[in-house]
Amino acid sequence: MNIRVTGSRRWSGPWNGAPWIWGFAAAALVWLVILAISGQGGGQTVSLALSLAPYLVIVGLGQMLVITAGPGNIDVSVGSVISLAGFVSVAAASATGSAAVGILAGIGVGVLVAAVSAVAILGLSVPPIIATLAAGLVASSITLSMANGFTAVPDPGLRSALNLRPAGVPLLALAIAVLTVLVVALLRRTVYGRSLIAVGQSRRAAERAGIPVARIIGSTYLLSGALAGLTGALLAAYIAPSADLGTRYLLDSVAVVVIGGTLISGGRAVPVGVWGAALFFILLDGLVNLVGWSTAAQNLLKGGLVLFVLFLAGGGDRTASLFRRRSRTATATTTSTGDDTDG
Amino acid sequence: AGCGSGGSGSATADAAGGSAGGGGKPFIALSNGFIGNGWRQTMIAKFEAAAEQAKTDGLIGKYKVVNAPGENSATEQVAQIKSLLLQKPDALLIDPASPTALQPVIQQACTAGVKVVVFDSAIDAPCAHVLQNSFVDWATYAAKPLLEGIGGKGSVIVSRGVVGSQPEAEMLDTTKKILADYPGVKTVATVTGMCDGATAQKAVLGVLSSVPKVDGVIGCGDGYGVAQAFATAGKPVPAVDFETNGRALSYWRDNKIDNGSVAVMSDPGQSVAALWEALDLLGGKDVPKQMTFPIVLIEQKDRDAWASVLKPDEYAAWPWTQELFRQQVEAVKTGGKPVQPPIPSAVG
Amino acid sequence: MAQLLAPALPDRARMRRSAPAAVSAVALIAMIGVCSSLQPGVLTVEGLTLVLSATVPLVIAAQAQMTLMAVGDIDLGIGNFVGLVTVVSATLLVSSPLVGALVLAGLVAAYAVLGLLIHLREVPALIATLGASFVWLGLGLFLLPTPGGTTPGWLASFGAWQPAGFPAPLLPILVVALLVYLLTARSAAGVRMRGLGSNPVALRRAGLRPLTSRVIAYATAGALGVLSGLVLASQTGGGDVSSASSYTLMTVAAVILGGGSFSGGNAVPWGAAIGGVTLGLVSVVLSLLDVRSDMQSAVQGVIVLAVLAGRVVVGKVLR
Amino acid sequence: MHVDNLPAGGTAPPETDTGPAARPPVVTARGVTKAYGRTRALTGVDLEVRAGEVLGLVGHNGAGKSTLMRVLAGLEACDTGTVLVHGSRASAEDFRSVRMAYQETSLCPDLTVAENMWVSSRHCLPRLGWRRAASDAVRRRLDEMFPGHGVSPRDRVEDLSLARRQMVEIARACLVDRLDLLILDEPTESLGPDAARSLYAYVRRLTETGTAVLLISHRIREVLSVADRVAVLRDGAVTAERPAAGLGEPDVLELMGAHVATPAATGTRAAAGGAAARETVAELRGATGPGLREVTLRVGRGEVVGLAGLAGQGQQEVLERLWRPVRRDTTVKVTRAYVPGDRQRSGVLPLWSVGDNLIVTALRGIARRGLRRPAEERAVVGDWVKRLAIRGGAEAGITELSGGNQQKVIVARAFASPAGLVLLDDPFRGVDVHTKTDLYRLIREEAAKGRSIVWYSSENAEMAHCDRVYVFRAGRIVAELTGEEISEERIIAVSFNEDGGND
Ligand SMILES: Nc1ncnc2c1ncn2[C@@H]1O[C@H](COP(=O)(O)OP(=O)(O)OP(=O)(O)O)[C@@H](O)[C@H]1O
Ligand SMILES: Nc1ncnc2c1ncn2[C@@H]1O[C@H](COP(=O)(O)OP(=O)(O)OP(=O)(O)O)[C@@H](O)[C@H]1O
Ligand SMILES: [Mg+2]
Ligand SMILES: [Mg+2]
Repeated sequence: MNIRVTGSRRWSGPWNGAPWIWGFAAAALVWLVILAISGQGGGQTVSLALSLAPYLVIVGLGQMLVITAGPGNIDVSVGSVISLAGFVSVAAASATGSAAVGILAGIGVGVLVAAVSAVAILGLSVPPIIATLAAGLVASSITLSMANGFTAVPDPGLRSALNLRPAGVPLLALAIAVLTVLVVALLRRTVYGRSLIAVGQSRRAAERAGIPVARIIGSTYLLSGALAGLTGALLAAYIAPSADLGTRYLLDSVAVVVIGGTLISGGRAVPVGVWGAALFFILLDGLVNLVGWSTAAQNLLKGGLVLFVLFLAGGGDRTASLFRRRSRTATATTTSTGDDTDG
Repeated sequence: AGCGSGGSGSATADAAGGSAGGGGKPFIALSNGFIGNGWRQTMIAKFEAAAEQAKTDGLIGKYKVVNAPGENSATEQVAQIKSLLLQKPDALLIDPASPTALQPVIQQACTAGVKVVVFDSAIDAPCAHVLQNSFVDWATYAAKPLLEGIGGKGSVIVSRGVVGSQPEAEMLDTTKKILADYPGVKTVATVTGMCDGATAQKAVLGVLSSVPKVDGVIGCGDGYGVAQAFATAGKPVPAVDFETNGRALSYWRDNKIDNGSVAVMSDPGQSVAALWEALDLLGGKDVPKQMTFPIVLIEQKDRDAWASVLKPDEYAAWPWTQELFRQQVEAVKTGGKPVQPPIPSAVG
Repeated sequence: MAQLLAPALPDRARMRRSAPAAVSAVALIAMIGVCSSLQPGVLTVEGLTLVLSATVPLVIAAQAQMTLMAVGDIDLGIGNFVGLVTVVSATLLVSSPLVGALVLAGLVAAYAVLGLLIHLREVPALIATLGASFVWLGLGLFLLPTPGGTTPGWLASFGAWQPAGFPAPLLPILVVALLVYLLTARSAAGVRMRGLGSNPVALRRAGLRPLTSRVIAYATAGALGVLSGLVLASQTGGGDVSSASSYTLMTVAAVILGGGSFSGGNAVPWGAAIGGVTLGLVSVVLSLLDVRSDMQSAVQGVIVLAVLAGRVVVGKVLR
Repeated sequence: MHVDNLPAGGTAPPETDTGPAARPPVVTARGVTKAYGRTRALTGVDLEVRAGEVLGLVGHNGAGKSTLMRVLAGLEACDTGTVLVHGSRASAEDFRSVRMAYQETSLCPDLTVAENMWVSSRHCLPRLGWRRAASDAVRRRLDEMFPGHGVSPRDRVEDLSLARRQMVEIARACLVDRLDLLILDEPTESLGPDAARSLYAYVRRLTETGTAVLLISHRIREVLSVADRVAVLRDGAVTAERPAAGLGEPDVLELMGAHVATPAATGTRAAAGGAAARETVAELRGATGPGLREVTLRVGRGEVVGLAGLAGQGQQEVLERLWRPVRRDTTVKVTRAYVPGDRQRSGVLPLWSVGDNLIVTALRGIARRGLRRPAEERAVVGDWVKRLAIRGGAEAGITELSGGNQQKVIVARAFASPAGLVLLDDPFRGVDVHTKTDLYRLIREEAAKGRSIVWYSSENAEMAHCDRVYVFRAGRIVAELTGEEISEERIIAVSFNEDGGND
């Protein structure tokens, strides 16, 4: 019988029916512009974007699961995890001579870092943004000490596998498409997935419905860590292990999740949308490079577009009246007992 | 640098005994604004090795390395320099996170009587001594051999560095001038590679589908990533400017890329040169305020020698000794030819 | 009255609320203790000035973050915003002071507009400010692609100001905390802001516009961000749009360390100041402690976790 | 004009010589309609509140009472019709003298009591020194209304007990420089009898000074004892207005709708003697802790056990112990399910459909190796939607349902699971009689199938559906009633005797 109103407001845009459409629409738009400017290689542009997008998609899927777990949940350690997993996987692969072991080691190290976050979040009630920040700091320390005098080189077999493009479709993109389908199935068809979505909508209600909330949240962070670790392992083989391999992926992973249509306040995950948003980001980078714009313009464009989509789609009524009512969903979740429609 | 805490014994005791003037051996501190890439790590490792040796040799009493955590954060570095000043070093070497942000704190250090040597970047601090790279040389080495290698004709991509920075402007200027000398060469795209392989890889990949056949990519130490981008796109690797680290050199060697590619980057050994400069300053020697030090150019003929001594993430560094340093100072003073330090042999 | 089984214990409740800040304060004192045992010079006026000065912009930015967290929002753009302000003060403010001042005022207004749009369009502040952070970064890079420029003389001399017998950085820390305290905790406007974070329905019922409260909060945060940027520029003597990028998460951590929460309704200006100084001092301690350079960020992370764990323990005891 | 200078009541002169009917109307509604989208909340209300009277307003859930109040208080504009204050069309200024205390408090939990006063009564506080003025005013008003309230103006609202919050909520409504109409929306729901008595005494004093009071409550008897007149709202319109004198509870219920009848306790209750023989599925042995003192109770298989007493005496703590049996003094041998009363916060999963909401607890049992079996789930959902006649069907979004129907889904969620022990946390607050009757029947049926039920209710009459009832006071069990002993009067008697023993 508390009268507190939870802080975050529910946001149901953009485009309630097909929230993933925005990312793909923006990506298509950028692609057309590229085509118009260069006048050639349209198919190849998509093919190359598809060979870069999967990395962002994997880490984005992990971030999406975390964000789906409800208000306040975010994993800001993904960047550091990617860098660390890159080194660990390359070291493990060259020590054992097996790329598979390397990938598993990368995933494992992601899980370990996420375990630190999860213990802090669940055991010490540290807010997730702080817990994952701290875990990320620890991870980047380990990265730095590993980077010193690091001698192993990425597995050449894995590298050429990542570069395989039968009929212009990157093998990795296909593999990650399968992974995306698995995530969709995880969310729709498993008890864990349903529980996660329930927890994201209302943690209290989920707890009262008999869902083991702590276990669900903990395993979600572990999953995100695993996916970030996988990203690191693949990225290190594709590019090269380096201490700042993952830095760029933190903000982008959050941004693609949101542009992809996943509810930032939790409870609705849109895995397909991550693809659209990732392709949009990759193609945008390409366009900016093609036109020769500076990074300043690139950032202005990125930020401007995020804000534009956000404010255009909005969350509430179109009327900005004096006593603006909350949207329906907002009423249902954020109000309180101070709600006056029901006695 | 597994032993970053280079100092010996209790800091307090040393700080008291180490201050200059009393005939004690000098205390050298190094503040590094960023430790997140291989170049900086090599730079620190070289310094620590040299400083350790200098301590054994009795040239210095104590040294200390402080790296600002996080992403090239000038604010963190300012805080760290301030706390370093509390420990009263005799000389302070700085690889700055930003060419301007440190100016006030450097002034503060000078006022406190600390000899300040800034390296790797030009900085507007009148009281500090500066060791810097020749960006004109860098850009020249990056473009000339490569253009010669592709026979003076064909199409190239220019991968720019940190667009907008003073060095980048200087380098782009030089590149353009050189390109003007090769009318047969067409620039088909200009991308922003940030002098970073991973960034360049993505940037080049982004434009590859929209450009015709590429013969060379003029960059600044991002060739490994550029080569990967071509591999991904299933195109032959053109002439590129490799990083000077073991990974890029081995790749270059192992894939038998023989098309005019070179490796060229600034010299992480500058930290060692800065150490010798600080010692000479403390010793009262006359050293010019501004000096330009040679950059590291690895051509195909020297490639294998370097590749055999470098670890993948270790960058080629000139092995500055006190002797070589003094020769270079002379060369700068007299305007003579810069010293060419020896290329390490596989034995070392 | 029979139904009041467990009469509320306001004093205990008050203690519980101030516990987090107290734990941070203990950590702060412990860190100063460690510093001064390693380096006796720390406890002198010059020592404190050296050690504290770098924390001033962080603390001011933390007050901005605290103001937004009081209305239940969060600002993921403050780091780049502060960076942008340093850029403006190293470029426009020098070339034409009037234009520079107008641009700075415009930036405050931009924050207010951001708050307005966030409110009217009912979008999550987290994402809107994340998007805005790209914009701030882009603007900063546009004005000054790489670090450089020089700050105006008056600003530089403020940075170099050293009164005798008093550690200068303490003054801005205390003055700003006091002003923010007066605004957010004591004034009517503060009641509106915290009311918004606490229960917007109640505000609306009482005929107060939540919109106004949110806009006031954002404008305040923008003004504090500008102040933080100016102080930072006065210390670094130039502009660098990414010089404060770590502030975004650090300010959130500072507010949490100071007893704030994500749910809104609470203003903890003194706590934010303590939390900010604590975090700012970590890197000083690290460099004094001869911590291995690659282990420094790990130590930083562990300290943050330890302080928050201490807070949980104290909270359990006080329950 | 500042609150400090004012007498307790309004400024209208007392008109003791005339009868209530002759007094001037304070607020008049004429043909007021209001629609929310397709929901027609008010369909044409004519109502007059006269100076110095207490008007009771009753009506079933969703009848439009709260909506009407918001319109009368000027919080929302009506679609058609007029609202007159003192006989003239009302401006925003006029509405300042119409004040409303919300049923569930609309205070800001993080603000202090005095700051909350500023939020609602800032017009009559000085610009400078408002904090002190608000503190003094609220302290004085609370002293007047609820002697011995124990609230300090510096307390944060979140630290206050529910009853004290309600006191503050009511006191803040009375803090104005001019009070013409005071609207009390279910004010006594969380107040104890003492406080309720003080409140009604204060209401009387207010009306003596000419202020009108509009009292909304589902407790018909209370309304009848306080009000001068009673108005009945049905489906958005006032269908009856009667003087309270001479009106009985059944009369009012009849006016509210013929279908409404007091749900009688069913005869299906298990024989009292049988209780002891049942196998114990859960028990507390001398449980002590925050809010609980030496509580020993047991629950048998197939038994419906009630937890009664005034609100907040330890009943919810018992439910909490049974829900999460982590301490050694608690044993629960079967799986559990929980039905929260606060459906907005702890019940519905707002983004999901009725079916998804309904099945979420049973999901685990139905699934094989963590994989769902949609066909089986659909069967269960269809079954329950039919059984409880949930309007809208399985595909409707849960938030599109009315409150009562949402509550049905949440109850169904618990019973659709294989749980052996179902915990009910006052789940029928604000649910209309019709729905309640259905759910009472459901509970008995499920108990008969061998499930055990522990049921906390703030409405003592509901306890008549239990086999056994534990009555709580101050964290202790003060009585255990069985079978025929269970009656509202008996429970009230036990809850209140030795009154004043605590606090
Ligand atoms: N803000 C709103 N938006 C949409 N519909 C509303 C709103 N407020 C009320 N309604 C609807 O108007 C009708 C009347 O609601 P109201 O709250 O006035 O009922 P009530 O008589 O107060 O019921 P209770 O006894 O449950 O408090 C209901 O159907 C309700 O759902
Ligand atoms: N906030 C709201 N916005 C829009 N429509 C609403 C809102 N609340 C309720 N409604 C609509 O009004 C209808 C009636 O809702 P309400 O909860 O008042 O019903 P009710 O009469 O109290 O029913 P019950 O007796 O089952 O509780 C619902 O069907 C719902 O669709
Ligand atoms: Mg109502
Ligand atoms: Mg209802």
